[in-house]
Parts: sequence; structure tokens; C-alpha cells
Amino acid sequence: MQLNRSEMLRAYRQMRLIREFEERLHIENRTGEIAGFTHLYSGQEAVAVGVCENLNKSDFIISTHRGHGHCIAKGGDVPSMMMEIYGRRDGLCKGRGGSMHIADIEQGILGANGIVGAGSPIAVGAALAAKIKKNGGVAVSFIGDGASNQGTVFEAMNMAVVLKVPKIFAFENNGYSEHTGAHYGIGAPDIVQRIKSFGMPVFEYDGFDFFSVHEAARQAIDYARSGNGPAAIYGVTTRYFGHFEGDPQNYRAKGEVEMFRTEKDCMLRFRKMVSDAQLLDVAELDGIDTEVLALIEQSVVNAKAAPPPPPETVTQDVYVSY
Amino acid sequence: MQLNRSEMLRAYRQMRLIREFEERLHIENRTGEIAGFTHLYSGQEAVAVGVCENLNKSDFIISTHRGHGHCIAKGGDVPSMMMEIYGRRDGLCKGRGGSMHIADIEQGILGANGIVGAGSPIAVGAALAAKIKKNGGVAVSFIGDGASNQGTVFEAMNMAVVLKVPKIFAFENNGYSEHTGAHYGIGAPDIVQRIKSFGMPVFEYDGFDFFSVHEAARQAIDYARSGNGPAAIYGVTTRYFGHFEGDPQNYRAKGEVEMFRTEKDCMLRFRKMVSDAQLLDVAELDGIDTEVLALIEQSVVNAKAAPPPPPETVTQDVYVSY
Amino acid sequence: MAVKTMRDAINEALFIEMRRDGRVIVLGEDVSGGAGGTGIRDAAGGVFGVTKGLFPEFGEDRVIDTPISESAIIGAANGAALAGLRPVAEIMFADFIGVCLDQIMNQAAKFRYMFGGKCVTPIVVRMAMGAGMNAAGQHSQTIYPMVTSIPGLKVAVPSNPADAKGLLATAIRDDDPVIFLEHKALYSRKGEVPDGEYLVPFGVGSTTREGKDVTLVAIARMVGFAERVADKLAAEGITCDVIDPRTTSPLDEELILESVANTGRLVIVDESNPRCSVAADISSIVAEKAFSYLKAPIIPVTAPHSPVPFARELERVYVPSPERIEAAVRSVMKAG
Amino acid sequence: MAVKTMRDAINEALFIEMRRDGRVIVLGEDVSGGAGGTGIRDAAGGVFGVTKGLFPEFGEDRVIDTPISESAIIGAANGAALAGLRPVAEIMFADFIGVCLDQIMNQAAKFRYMFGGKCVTPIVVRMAMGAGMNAAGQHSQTIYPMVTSIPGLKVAVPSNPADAKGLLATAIRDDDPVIFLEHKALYSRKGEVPDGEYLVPFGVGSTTREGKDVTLVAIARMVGFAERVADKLAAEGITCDVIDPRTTSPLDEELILESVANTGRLVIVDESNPRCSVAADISSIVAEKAFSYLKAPIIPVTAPHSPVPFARELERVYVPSPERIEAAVRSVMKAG
Ligand SMILES: Cc1ncc(C[n+]2csc(CCOP(=O)(O)OP(=O)(O)O)c2C)c(N)n1
Ligand SMILES: Cc1ncc(C[n+]2csc(CCOP(=O)(O)OP(=O)(O)O)c2C)c(N)n1
Ligand SMILES: [Mg+2]
Ligand SMILES: [Mg+2]
Repeated sequence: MQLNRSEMLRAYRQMRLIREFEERLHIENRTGEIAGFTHLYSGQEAVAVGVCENLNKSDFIISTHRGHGHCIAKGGDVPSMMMEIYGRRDGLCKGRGGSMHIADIEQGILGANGIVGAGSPIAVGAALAAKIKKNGGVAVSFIGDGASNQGTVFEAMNMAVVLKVPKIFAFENNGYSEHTGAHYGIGAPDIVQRIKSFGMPVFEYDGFDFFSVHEAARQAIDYARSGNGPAAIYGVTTRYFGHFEGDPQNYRAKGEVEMFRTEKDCMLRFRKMVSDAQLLDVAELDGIDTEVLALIEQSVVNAKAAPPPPPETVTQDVYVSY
Repeated sequence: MQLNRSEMLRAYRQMRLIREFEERLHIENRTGEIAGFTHLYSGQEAVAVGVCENLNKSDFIISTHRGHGHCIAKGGDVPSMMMEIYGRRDGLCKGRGGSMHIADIEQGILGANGIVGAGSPIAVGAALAAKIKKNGGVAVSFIGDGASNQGTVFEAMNMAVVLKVPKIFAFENNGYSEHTGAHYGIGAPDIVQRIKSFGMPVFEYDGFDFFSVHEAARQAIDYARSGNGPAAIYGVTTRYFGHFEGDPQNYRAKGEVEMFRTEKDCMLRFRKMVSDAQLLDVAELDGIDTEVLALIEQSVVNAKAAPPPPPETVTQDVYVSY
Repeated sequence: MAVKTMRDAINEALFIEMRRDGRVIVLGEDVSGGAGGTGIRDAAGGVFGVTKGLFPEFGEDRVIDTPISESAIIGAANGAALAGLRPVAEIMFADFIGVCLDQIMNQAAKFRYMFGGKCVTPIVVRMAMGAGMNAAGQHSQTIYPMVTSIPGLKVAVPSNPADAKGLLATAIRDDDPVIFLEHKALYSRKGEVPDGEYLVPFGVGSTTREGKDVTLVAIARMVGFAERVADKLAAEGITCDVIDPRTTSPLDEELILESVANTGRLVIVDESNPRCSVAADISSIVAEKAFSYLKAPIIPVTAPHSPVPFARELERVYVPSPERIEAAVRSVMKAG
Repeated sequence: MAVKTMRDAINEALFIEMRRDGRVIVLGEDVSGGAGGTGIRDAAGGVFGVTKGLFPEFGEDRVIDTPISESAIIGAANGAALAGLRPVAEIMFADFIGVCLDQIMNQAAKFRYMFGGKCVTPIVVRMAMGAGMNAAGQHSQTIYPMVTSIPGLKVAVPSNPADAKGLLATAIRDDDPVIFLEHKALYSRKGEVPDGEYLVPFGVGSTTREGKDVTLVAIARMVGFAERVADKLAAEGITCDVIDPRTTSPLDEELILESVANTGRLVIVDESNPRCSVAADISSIVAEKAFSYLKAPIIPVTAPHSPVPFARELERVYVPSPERIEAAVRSVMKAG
């Protein structure tokens, strides 16, 4: 399906937002001001955005430890996210969640999640609610190559098929599970076949091509939304930074990341495709870049200047009532 | 592969032992003398025996909550098992395990297990030990249709493939997971395909035909023992009694069990096959029946008369040292 | 009021709450029973018959049989709760928390806190717990110490049919995740149960016997044992406050502390293993906050530090007995 | 003796024990790192670098990288142990016990008991625990109360490099399953470590400061905090026994009871949440067995009943601080 101009511009802006958010965090991280573990999504933008551009606000996603990209793509507020990652009082989670637990239920974002594989069964439940309420909603969980081997993900796939819920399993193979190659951890010769064998269709995508992801996700989401039960998407992508900030990536060949950055980058590809096909004007895209950079800059400045959470909030919101 | 006379006689005796053990327990259970939950294996004998007749003493099996059959088939001592089920001091587990935890490590029986799906990862470990020790051993876990949906089983399948260990996944579809039909819980249209997709061959068997199970198991075990990594077997069977003792089985059609007992029974089939083919003499089989009945009778008499575990053993063997 | 078993009282609470609120759903293994079988549906109503009859009335959208996938059961409950439903998930035996703890401990319990207070996760996890049925090591554990230790969870441990009904209704209406533990050996226990809608608040213990000499705190099945001992000793002139906390989280500290302020002596009866138990927990609260009232050592009466054994003769000595409780009460009477 | 970090001390113990006994294997996620990658192998040696160098020396038969499948990791360790090996499994963060508790609680811990004493399950489960790194709610929990409560498990909680080395060696040689908890915030902590084979026995606590006024029991990272307070107060003439139990199961009750018999005052510092904690556990043991010696309420100093927060400012108030410990010591001095 062809996207219209404003849809393409929006998608580009979302990808750029993620990219700049992450690249900036990578730099900021070295200042020591950002606490905890931070897992960056740079390189994978086409996947999050390709999926989420097919969703409504009332649809749900649930993310992984590498959650910023999915969160931004689903409409997470960038300045509030930045505040959260800096651990500030006015962060999206009041500084109690941080990078690994960024969430915005209002936007249908059921959170980044620090437990690999935990999101999929939760999304089955969100999809179940949509099915019971008959509100036409769907739920998506994102699943890394490493996560695809966790028992909870398999259980969720089977449960989703049994309950025939509108759930999309969005598999994202970025080549590595921490320091381990994807094909070491996945014993199956063909992971797509492994997913299909659970009883759902798999729509494959090229993770370096936004349009490919967008189309695969559209088909999967249509399938699920139409009451056919769960569907999956699968494709290969790459991450530019280490597993977490500080990882020297010596388990990757020298030059591997550089090659991806220069030859396969999803944003360069997007720019080239839309300008070659004369769908969008490069100047327009540059304008977005400038605007996004300013927003990120402002977000960082604000976050740095913002007050920390008051100490007494350490015991706030453990319960609704107790 | 053709079995010789003594192998066939032995197999028949093993099946008969299981059958009479279980049928007798079903009767004894009504006396109220047997405590706890008891899950009987009647009807499925061909599977346990068909598999275990291919194993050496030093190979390992791990069973399920429905463990008597696997245990007897792998060489568990029948009188000691009976004592255990009666909760006696001299039972196989000193009365501390009971039906659900019958085990005999010496015989390579890593136990019945009350947690559905727990056995498969454990058997992966036993197989890993065999691989590391290079002793030619294999490990088998038995997996019900219901258990096949538990996350731990999927994890174990993947792990076994990744580590290329000599592990056999013995799937036994007896049609029901407690009160739920097998095909309700297994969302996949084709469970064999689901197993295969993990990256191992599946050898299918007819669970009502001992020779079919024996041959499938032989191939799977040969495959694993030869260093090719894990393999699976899969087939359909049935259980004659309720999920646990006391279950009225009203989730099954009237006459379903009767039909299986008269038309598909694995022992009747065995007798018919070997006598039709003039491989064994019916009188010989009858002789085994008589001998087995006497052994079971004696086991029950002994178990009933045996002393209970002394109260102070309640805290025995929690640790080797503490 | 009518006399009912705890099983029926819980079943009634489920009916009432499901009729009252269309967002309440029930999910778990065999909660109806017979799905995909060749016989009848609602064949089981859960292995203990607690959810019997719900399927015929509420249908498959609201009474959901699942595969044997506990992580996915609790996970699905969590997700459905975040999306606006009020799921009551059944984990057949509490021991199976081993295969779904993450969704309870790291997900349900923590969402609200980690997400800045911007969501609720109103799930109830019903689990059958406890020894007394010779179900051996993997089907007999109480697990309330573990879940009580986890911030973000509430934990109910009813000791009688009326409380079971009232606490479950409260659990379902509560916006926080609740672990609801039903003692297997109490399912057939009968008692008066109020008709219609009935709520028992969380964090409010009940004093089932009043006395002046010893405070006897007991949990779930142990409450009956404690009462028996209290009644027996009352005839001798030793009188006990018997306190049933009803929920271990929140815990009615005040009730316990006030009682100890009167009696000066405390015995805690907990069917769990001793280490880091609720008995230890209550003891430590009292040793901190009511120390000056104490006349005697605090005696926990618990199971030993061993798994639950199978044989009748062993399980009998494993579970705290009225005799051991009586001995503990006598010992604190002697001590001070 | 040489000064080493706790990370290096643990690494050394692994090297020594693996060289000593061919049955010892190591398995877990990224324990070498780089499997199936395009770069170098042994790239990580575990995310905290604790297993670094094992792969080059012992090879892929004994240093086994696994998929992200914690249940299968512990399950495989259990099976390998039953079959005669001595596996050391790594669960990267202790919080992940949520996805593998069954294999720990219902399998490893119970085999020997349930199987009539006829087997051993000599596994060690190494896990990184604790707050202090702003790793938020799912990567910061101490989980020793949970595992201490489970009969059949032993639990080690080293507070310094030498103990870490000696306790790990003991754990590997022990025939029972051991949960070995490494506090993340102590990995880079340095200390004198004995060279060569070195064993620290289980169930034997160490008194790291001697005093007469207050018994200060502390666990893992809290030992250092307790020592700091003890040193500070000693200057004022208030002296403390600082006791590091080193293993919470078995627990050196005797050492604690003897100390309390001398001091009459007890403060317990535990980074866990308060309910059913090891602090509560130790308090209850003392309130039962050394009651008559007590001069003051027993004060547990723990984290609050809340998940671990992310922000620095919040985590700082979450973790028990020397200030709070000092206040507790002063309060028991005042009380009696
Ligand atoms: C249950 C669990 N096990 C292990 C980890 C540690 N861990 C965090 S991310 C990660 C790798 C995940 O790989 P993948 O799913 O491919 O996602 P990616 O990091 O590539 O985005 C691991 C092992 C965890 N957080 N949770
Ligand atoms: C983790 C876990 N979940 C649920 C149960 C309860 N349970 C015991 S047996 C069983 C059904 C198992 O079905 P299947 O695997 O087909 O084996 P079968 O009983 O048919 O031999 C269930 C649900 C359990 N013991 N463990
Ligand atoms: Mg990955
Ligand atoms: Mg079955």
C-alpha cells in the first residue's frame, strides 16, 4: 500500500526522532549523568516506526529492555521520556522506572520491560481484552532474536493461537543477543518456520527498509484486526551501539557496524528511496532533521535542569491503597 | 528391526506388569488406603515399554506426574514402587515421594515429576553430561500433549538443539490434558511440524502398537546416540482411567474408553500380532500374565503389611550435610 | 446466612462479582473443563470444583480455559488488567508459582510503581495451597511468605467460608494485584456465610477468641487448630486471644500489637517452613514494636525446614498440630 | 595473599575448582560471549566479567554459552548434576529467578528429599544481586529471603573478596544445591585474598568487629556499612559486635545468640524489603531463643516495602544507609 506524503513525512520524523534521541544519549552517557543500564535502538528505527505507523492510539504495544524506539514510535512524549531517563521528578514514570521501564499507558505503551520475553504474554492479555470488548484493537509485542528462545514467548504464541486473539508478534533479529550471535541461540535452522509452526502467518520484512516493514506490519495487523487470530512479522536489522552503553562490541567483526551505517542504514535508504522516486523533497527531510535536533537538544537541556524526585516518593504508588 | 523371542517376551512382561500394577491400584484406591494423588498409565503401556526397551541401564529417563509406567519400563523395582505408593518406610523413596515422585537414580530413573514440563530441561542436562563424558548415553523425557505447551518444554527443545545433546523428546498424546482435549491446548494445526521446526527429526508412532513405538524410538535413540543431537518421537495413545483417581471422565464421550479397551488395546494387539505371526505362543503369554499377577498381589500384600516411615524421618535427607 | 463449604462460598463470590461487573473474567487450566473433549463442557469447574457453573452462565468470553502455560496465564491476566479488565486467574496449585513467578513478582507487583503510578493492575490470582492431602513436595506448599515479601502484592489467606467469600469479593474489586490463597484442606470446611454481596476488608484481622494470657496468631488452616487449643486451655483457666490476620499483606499490625500489649505473650502458628516465614515476620514486628510488653519469648510454631513429605505418618508430623501449639502456649505461660 | 577485587576473587575460585575437578562445568548466557558472532570469543566472560578466561582454558565442553532460557539453564544444571557433573550455572541477575524458580524450588531443592536420600544435586547457581547501580525494579533485588526460606537450598551471601572466593569453592565442592549471590555493588570492591585453594565453611559467620553494647548483624553489602557505623561509634565508646553470617542457610545461629547474650541489643541490616526478610528471620530466632538477654527492642534496618526505584536520589533512600544504621544503634542504646 502506498503511503501518502504526510504519512511519509511523519514516518521519517519518527525515525529521525528515535535516531537523534539515541545518538544523543550515547554521547550524554559518557558524561556519567545518566544512571543505570541504557540499551540504544539506533539502526533499528525502521522496525519500530514501520510497525507503529499502522497502529491507532488505542492499540497496545509492549516493548523490551531496548525500549526507547518503540516508545517514541507509539507516541511517547519525547521530553518526558528524556526526563525519565535522567531520573527526574517529572519524567514519564516520575523517575522510578528509568530507561528500562519507560511506559505510557495512555498512549497504549505497556512499557519497556527488563525481563526478556515477559512482554509477549502481557500483550496476549491486552489483545484478549480487545477481543472481549470487541473494540477492534490489537496488541503488539516486540521480540528480539535472543528473546525468541525464552519459554514465555513460546507459551504466548501458543496461547494467542488457542484464544485467537488479535496479537502481533513483532520479531526483530538484530543479529545479537547481548554478546551472542542470533544463530547460536536459535537452534532452529529456520526461525520463520518455527514461528509459523505455532499456527500463525509470518510476514517477513527487510529491517533496513521502512517500506518493507510497514507493509509486512500492515498485513499482519490487518489479519489480526479482522479476527483471524495472531500473526507475526520477522526480519533482520542491526544495532549500531553495544548491547548496553559501555559494551565495546568486540564480538563483532571490525568494521561491521561501520558497514551497516554506511551501506544499509534505514534512514539513508529512506531518504534515497523517497527522493529517487521524487516522492519527497530532500529539503523537507532536512527541515525535519533540524527541527528534531532542536527538540532533542531542548529535551536534554530541560532534563538536566529538572528537579530530582523528592525522596519521599520512594514509597509512592506501590499500591493504589494499602 | 525384528525383535527376538526373548526381547518380545520381556517387552510383553513389562507391559503386563504396568497394566496389572495400574489396574490393581485403581481397585486399591477405592479402599482409601492409598493417600494423595495417583495418576494411572493403563492404556499407554506400549509407549513406555516401546521406548525403554531401547535403553541401557546407564541411560536416563525422566517421567511425569503419570510416572508408574515409565518407571517400571525403565527397570524400577515393582515391590519397592508399590511400597512407595503406599507411603511405606521401605518404599523406593522412603515414603517421602509417593506416586508423583517415584524415582530410582540407580536405574537411570530421574523421577516422576509433579510439575508439568519440568522434566525436559532436566533431561537436557543428563544428556549434556553424557555428551561431555562421551559415554554414549542418552536421556529421554516423556511429555504429555498438555505438557507440550509449557514454556519449559519449548526451551528444552531449543537448548537441546543448540547444545546438540543426545536427548530424546518422547511425546505421548493421550488425548487429554486433565479435562481438556489435546487439540484445544495445542494451538498448532500440526504438532509434529511444531516439534520439527525446532530443528530435530520426529519419528512418529502408533501408540496402540508396541512394535511401532519400539521402531520409532529405536530410530530416535540411534540418531541421538550417534551424536546427531536431539530427536523426538510422537504418537497418539489413550488412558483408560481418569486424569487422577476419582475423576469421572465426563469430558469424554460415553463409551469412548470402552471402545479403546476393546478395539485398540495395545496388549490385545500385541498378543494378536505375535500369535497371528506365530512368533510367540499364547500359552507363554498367559504364563507371564499369571506370574505378573502373583507379583503384583504379593507387592500389595507386602506393602499393606509394611511399616510406615518413622516420624523422625520427616527431616531426613533434606541435605547431605547442613 | 446459610451454611456452606468454603468451596461454595468462593464459587458464590465469583458468581456475584461476575454478575455485578462485566469486566471480571476468569481464566486458567480446566476452569470450565471439557474444552476440546468428546464429552460435556463445564466438566470440572476447576480441579477443585470452585469455578463450576461459571461457564454455562458467562460463556467462553469470560470463562477461559487455557493451555498448561502458567506464565502466559498470569501474563495474559496482567495485560488484560492493564487494558481495563479485571481478571481472576487460577493457578491450580500454589506450588506452580515456580513457573510463573516473574509475571507476579516483576510484572504485576511492579507496574504501578515503575510506571509512575499511571496504571492499575487489578488481577486476582487464585491458588490452592497447603498440606493435608498427602500431595507431597510439589503440591502442598503454602507460599504466602514469598508473596507477602513482595511489595506491590496483596495477599489473602482465608480460614473459613465467610471470610473466603468476603475477601475474594474485596480482592476482585481491589485495584491492586491480589494473591488469593485457598487452603485445600479447607475447601470442604463448612460455616455460616452471609448471603448476597459481602465484603471483608483487607488489613483487618479478626479476633476469633478473646483472652488475657496469650496472643495466638494463626494463618488459614491453622486458625482452626489455634481455636481448638484456646478452647481446651480456657477450661483450665488459660485464655488466649486468637487472631486471624486474614490478609498477610496488608497485615493488621495494630490488632496484634494491641493484643500483645494485653497478654505479653505471643505464639504464632504458620504452616510454612520456618525460615523467613510469616511467623518470623510477625515475631519481628512485635519484637520491634511491642518489646516492652513481652513477658516471654515469642514462639513460632511452624513446619520443619524440610519439603512436604508424602506419607500420612510424615505429613502428620510435618504440619503444626494442636498438640505442638498447646505445648508452645504452655511454654510461654511458664516462661513469664 | 594479594589484594584483589571480588570479581577477580570469584574468577580465581572458578579457575581453581575447574582445574581441580573435571566434573565442574559452567553454563549460562554469555559466560564466554561471542558465540555465533563475527568477532572474538570469550568477548564478555559474563556481563560482569566474572567468568572471563574460562573458555580459552576449558573449552566449549565445560564453558557453555546458552540461549536466553533460564528454566532450561537451571534444568540442565539439575540434570547434569544428577548424572554426575558439578555444574555452576549463571543467572545474570538474581531478579530473573522469576523465570526459573521452579527448577530451583521444586526440583533442585527437593530431589534428595523426595527421592529418599538416594541422589545428590550438587549445583551452584551464581546470581548477581542488589541495588546500588540504578538498575531499577527488575535488576536490583536481593532474593536471599526467598531462597533462604526454601528447605534443601544453601545460600551464600559474601561481603568481601576473600569470603567470595572461599565460599564459592565450598559451594562447588558441596553436594547440596547452593544459591550463590554476588552483590553487584561489591564486584569492584578490593580486599586481601588468600592464594591457592581456599575454603570458607558454610554456616560459620564471622565477627568483623568486636564490641559489648550492640550486636549488629549485616548481610552482603550491608556489612561494610555496619562496620563503618561500628567504627564511628567506637570513637564515642559505643562498641558493636558486627556479625556477617556469610551464609543465610545454614545460618550461624549460635554466633548471633552468643553475641546477643553479651550485648543484649540487636540491630539487623538487610537490604531486602522488610516483610519475611532475613532481618525478620534473625529477629524471630533471637526473640525465641535469646529473649531473656534482650534489653531493648530488636531493630531491623531494611529497604522499604517498595520495589527498587531507578533515580539516584530515590535509590539512595531506598538502600539502608549508615545513617539509618547509626540511628538504630543509638535507639537501642537509649531503649535499654
Ligand atoms: C529473563 C532475562 N534473561 C536475561 C536477561 C539479560 N538480557 C537482557 S537483554 C538480553 C539479550 C536480549 O537479546 P535480544 O532479545 O536479541 O534483544 P536485543 O538486545 O538484541 O534488542 C539479555 C540476555 C534479561 N534481562 N531477562
Ligand atoms: C506446571 C503445572 N501446571 C499444571 C499442573 C496440573 N496438571 C497436572 S497433570 C496436568 C495435565 C497434563 O496433561 P498431559 O501433559 O497431557 O499429561 P497426561 O495427564 O495426559 O498424562 C495438569 C494440568 C501441574 N502439575 N504442573
Ligand atoms: Mg538481538
Ligand atoms: Mg495428555
